[in-house]
Amino acid sequence: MKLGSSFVVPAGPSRVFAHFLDPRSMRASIPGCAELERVDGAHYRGRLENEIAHVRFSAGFACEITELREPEQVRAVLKGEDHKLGSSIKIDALLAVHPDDTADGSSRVDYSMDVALWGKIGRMGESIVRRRSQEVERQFVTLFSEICASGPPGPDNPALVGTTPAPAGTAMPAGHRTSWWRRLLQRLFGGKR
Amino acid sequence: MTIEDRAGAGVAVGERWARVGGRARVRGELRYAADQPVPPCLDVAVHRSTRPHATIESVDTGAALAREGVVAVVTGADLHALLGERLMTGPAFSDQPCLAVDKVRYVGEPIAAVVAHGIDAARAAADEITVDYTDLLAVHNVDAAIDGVAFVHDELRPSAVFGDLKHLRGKRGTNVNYEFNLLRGEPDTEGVTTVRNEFWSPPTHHVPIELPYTAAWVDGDRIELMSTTQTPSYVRQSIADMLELPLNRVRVRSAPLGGSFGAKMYDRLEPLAAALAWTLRGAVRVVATREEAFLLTTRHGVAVTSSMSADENGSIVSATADVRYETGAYADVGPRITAKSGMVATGPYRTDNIRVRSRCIYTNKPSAGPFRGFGVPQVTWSHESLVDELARERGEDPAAFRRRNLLREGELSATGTPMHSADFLGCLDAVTAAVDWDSPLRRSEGRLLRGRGVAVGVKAVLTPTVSNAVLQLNQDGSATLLISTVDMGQGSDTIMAQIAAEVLCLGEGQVRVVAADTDVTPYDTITAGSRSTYHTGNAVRLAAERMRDRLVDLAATRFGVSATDLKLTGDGLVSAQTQETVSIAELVLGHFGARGTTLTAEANFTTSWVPYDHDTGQSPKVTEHWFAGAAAVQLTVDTATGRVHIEHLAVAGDVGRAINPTLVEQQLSGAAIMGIGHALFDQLVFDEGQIVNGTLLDYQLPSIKDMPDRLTPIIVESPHRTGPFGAKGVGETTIIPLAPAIANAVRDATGVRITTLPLTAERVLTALTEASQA
Amino acid sequence: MTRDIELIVNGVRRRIAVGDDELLLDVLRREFGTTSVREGCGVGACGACTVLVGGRSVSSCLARAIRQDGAVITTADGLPADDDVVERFVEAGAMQCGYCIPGFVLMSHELLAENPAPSQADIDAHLEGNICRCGTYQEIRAAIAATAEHRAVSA
Amino acid sequence: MTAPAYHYPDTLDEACAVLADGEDTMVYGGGTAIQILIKQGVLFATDLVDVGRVPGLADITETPGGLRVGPLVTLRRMETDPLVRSVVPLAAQVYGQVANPRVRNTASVGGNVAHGDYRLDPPTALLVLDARLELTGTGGSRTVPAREFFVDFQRTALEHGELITAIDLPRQPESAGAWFAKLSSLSVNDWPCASAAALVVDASRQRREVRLGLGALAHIPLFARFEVAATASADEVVEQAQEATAPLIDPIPDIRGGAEFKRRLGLVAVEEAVRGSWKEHDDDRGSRWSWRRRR
Repeated sequence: MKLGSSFVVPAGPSRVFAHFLDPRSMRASIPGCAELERVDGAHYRGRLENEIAHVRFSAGFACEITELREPEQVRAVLKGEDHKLGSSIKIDALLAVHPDDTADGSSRVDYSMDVALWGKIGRMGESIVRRRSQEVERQFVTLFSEICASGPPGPDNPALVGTTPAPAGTAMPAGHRTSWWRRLLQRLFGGKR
Repeated sequence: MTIEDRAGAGVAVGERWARVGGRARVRGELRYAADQPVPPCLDVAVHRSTRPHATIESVDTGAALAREGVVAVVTGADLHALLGERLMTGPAFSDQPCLAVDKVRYVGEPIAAVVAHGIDAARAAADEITVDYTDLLAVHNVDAAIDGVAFVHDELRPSAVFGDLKHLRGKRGTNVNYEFNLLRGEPDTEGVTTVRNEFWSPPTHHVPIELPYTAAWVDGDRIELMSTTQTPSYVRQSIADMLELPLNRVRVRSAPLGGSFGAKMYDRLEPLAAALAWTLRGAVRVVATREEAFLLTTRHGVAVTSSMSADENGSIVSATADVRYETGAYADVGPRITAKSGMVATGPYRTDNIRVRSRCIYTNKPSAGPFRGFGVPQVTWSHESLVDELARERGEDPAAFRRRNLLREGELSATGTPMHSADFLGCLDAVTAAVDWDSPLRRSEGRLLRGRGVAVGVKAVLTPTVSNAVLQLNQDGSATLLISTVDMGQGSDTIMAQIAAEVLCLGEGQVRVVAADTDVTPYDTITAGSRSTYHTGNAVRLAAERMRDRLVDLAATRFGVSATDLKLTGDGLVSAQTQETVSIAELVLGHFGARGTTLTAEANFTTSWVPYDHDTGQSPKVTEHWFAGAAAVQLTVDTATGRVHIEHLAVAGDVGRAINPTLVEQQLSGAAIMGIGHALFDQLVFDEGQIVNGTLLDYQLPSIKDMPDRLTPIIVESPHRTGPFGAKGVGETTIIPLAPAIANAVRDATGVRITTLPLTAERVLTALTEASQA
Repeated sequence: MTRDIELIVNGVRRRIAVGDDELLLDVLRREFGTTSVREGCGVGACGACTVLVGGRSVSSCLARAIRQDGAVITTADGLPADDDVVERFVEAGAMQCGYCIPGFVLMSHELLAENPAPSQADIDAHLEGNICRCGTYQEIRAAIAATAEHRAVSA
Repeated sequence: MTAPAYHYPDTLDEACAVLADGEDTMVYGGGTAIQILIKQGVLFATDLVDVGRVPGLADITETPGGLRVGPLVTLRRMETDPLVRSVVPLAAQVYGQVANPRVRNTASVGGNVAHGDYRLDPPTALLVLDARLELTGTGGSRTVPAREFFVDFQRTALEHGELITAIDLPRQPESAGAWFAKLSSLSVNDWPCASAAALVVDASRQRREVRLGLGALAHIPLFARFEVAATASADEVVEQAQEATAPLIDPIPDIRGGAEFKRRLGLVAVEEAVRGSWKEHDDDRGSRWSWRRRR
């Protein structure tokens, strides 16, 4: 399954690029990324949690940066396995940032992902998985833009203050779990709703 | 000897006898394998790979073993330690372990088996197994496989079954496990009109509604299996090899199958069940769920790059085909399919200049194996689309063009083997007449466009093979037939009974066929490839003839006349000289002086071939006989939705002689309906090696609503000189030309040529849009 | 957890213990030996596990046994020896491998009970969820039409 | 994976209490969808609350405004019950199109909508008929219009601890024209690739309201309505209907087709539904059984 798009963030390319490599920024941007830490220069590890329809997916993963073209492009391969669900995931992701021509001080982020899901979760229905992926994409764009806009990586970035890992998605019957939209709004605006 | 001379005196052949066990089938009282009594069994669940291609670093079975009800957890490494390389099975290549040993080669490959009390306990424990992998680059399609981006197997491992594959042993650095080449004349010759294209048939699944099942248990020093298999004789040999047992210590039984279509043959669940039962010295039962059944075997996805050229007279002067069979992670019988289909990849046409290259290619997907048609429908998709386009390029009627170029009796096929009992013209004429081919057509009606299409198909029967029959005539005049042919809905129990009854002048219901049991029924190569009527049928005929001769001898002694004076009739044996008659019952009673006695006769029927030349594929006898069929269709295409609706489908097969016309018509119709699915919507969809539509909620099968408005099966009979009463098989004949007949009709209706199957509404609508924009 | 329920299967009333999550399919095969009820897909899409519960067709592979307390269940192997639908199926040769046919027989009973003179479209609409992989659909249609005709004549 | 606890309460209060108590509770109605997820080994629920014994949930009653349908009423009963056929013929028609008769015998009206599947047929009818759903929890009941019930992908207005206790279906006006178009893209009996229900009702003496409910064409069932002159031609109404629905259509690509194909098919479904309902309003005024004849 291929996903990809581009979006504009209100921050310069160098700051955006710094966020790409910062585990704290990425953890806060990737929906369902419950843990993320850097092991060494090119390796990260963490945990992805997600709910697709009635199914909960929780996968420990390892991520390797396979290509780094500072300060514009990073390619990473993420591999994770949910033993309980008998499923694994592989994401080959390319993130690139370029100065945006339309507005000063902003950048355009291009991303493309090749997502493979294997095992029980991979056969539960392509449309369901695709739809969930679309949601994850949209959330990522919103969250990452917000974080880039709020400042450089690090504990002082207001968008990163108080971020706690939370599983993405919703369960059925719906509603008993705070919707991702609400959680997103809470995260962005400090629980104003 | 003419066919008439050898015809029996009876009134069985050609009769529409009721299918054996018909009422029991309707009421659900027929016992399939899973309904057969077996010793109390432990249940087996497997833990499956979540990677398409990876090295297995370690398997943690601790948590699974600790669960209640679990008796054992067995890994591929455990079995390899016990059985060594004998763990590797497969009909063409010994490349497949029943549990992955050092690496996994497709998503869903079994890695470890849990043996437990109850299937729920087994499944729950299988979920607890964890595997540590190191990923390898995966090969997801034939092009990547040919490029060799990664190798699915380190080296090729041909099995002992086919001697001609020996030279491939140990070959490294390739995903191509077999290549068949055919060369005739100067294939680069071009006429005045040439067409070429790329064709794709996707992988599909057989989906017999009965799920695969194997029970295996140890009885003293023997192992016994009850299994859903079309190939009990093969399985016995395979298990004997794996466990290093003499054949008489392996017993394999089958039962009537709830459909198969090629899904239940060679090594499926049997090696795992047998290995577990043998190593645990117990009884186990392995049942595949529907989702697991999708992983056991598939039909090959096939890419064909092909061309065809005609001269100014409209004769086909050359044809070429480059065929790539995607065989998945394990070769199974792929190399045989590659060769057998390669032989006919350019069609049943009189062509002097031919080149075919047909390759069998490993990828990281579930293994592909035999499927009704044995790879031929996929190449027919190419040649019947091409020949249609060639006719249209010439501005000629596609049926007339085929008619002129089709091979006649005695002419040489592409392989150099002459045609016999393959009445392509008869089939073509029958189907075109059925759909009123030449009548005017209302081509446009609202959103609908209407068109007609036709296609023919050719296939060679599996050769060489071996069949045996043992016929036991009971003193009361009833007969018991011992053969290893498996009735899976094709009706072999009925057909074989009719053949024996014809010779012995017995009536309906008087010959009973015993279900395959390797302790009892004699060797038979396989029940597959439409071979049983001809091959096993001939063994049955010969056994019955021997029995008849025996009866004649007994009667001659009884009446004191010469054997030539006697004739077997429905009333018994009649002496022309003395006008005396004795019934079979009296005769046998008189001979043995006891009731309930039996006379036994047996026969073997073995076919032979001349192996094809390695470089040219030529052979004076590459096959025992040919199958010929045709399909014609009238359909509409909805230009708003892209949906194809079939108004009339006519299919014909040259069956030599229909032993039972009702059963033959059902095979012709049934194969056609399956073919409709392949033409319009039936396919396995993969994403990075993962099947994404592997349940019947998503996988598409023809339902009653997909039936054509009219379906006409037509029997064509051009008797085979050595067939039993002239008969040949029929199971695959009409699936072969089905998809191209439909695509040719879509072409006729819309002007658009689609070369990728299936012709889904989306594919048709997209093609229509592109054509209108172009 | 196990509970006791009562089932009346093909006229035989029995009290049996079933687990909470046990399927009617498994209970029928185990407790009542109804070989005509078979798993084909496990998701209600093929019809091989069809039974009639109170005259209505049900996919026994999706039905929890515990919910059927007191149910009157008919399976194809429990139909009367002279069942007319069975007769017409046999006469029409409406069977090949036969694995799916019991499901079609029960669906036909349900259809004809509701609609004594079904058109071909009615037949198709009622049977669309039953798969015969051998492709015996023409014969099945003929068998149902013949049953309807016979019933009309003898009524 | 541990099997969820199975509860079999005898009263509605008891059911609500169990639903509210558990961490991941699900109502077990007809059970078809839940059993499939269990079979695939992907259902995560701590508790299943089977409401089969709760009295009163399987009734259909005529009300002054139309029908009140209990959540455990089967889809098959909606298709065949004479009351449903006479009061809301469109609903009867649409319920009769779901899956196959066997599934319809088991699947329930409540579970069908609670599942929130974007492809299901019945929501298209519920939307155009302006159905209302009664949702009940430990704190009491509330009513949510069907048009607000489908919140997001497989997510509905149901809150934790709530279950559907009734669906109120307003009477379909005698003069209304109704039509349901269902298009599959693979085998004929496959899931819909695009579906549309249309209801044409009199808005005033000179104007009519066209209501459209769409299935399988976005992550949730879609609803649109507009008014047209009673004298408009069918072509004009089709054009307006397609203009009204095109911006809403946002299909999920899958094995049944890409987004572009589904969009096109969706507009065909809209056209068929609009033509059918417009014509029925003109021709077949008051003929409640007309859809039967068309089958």
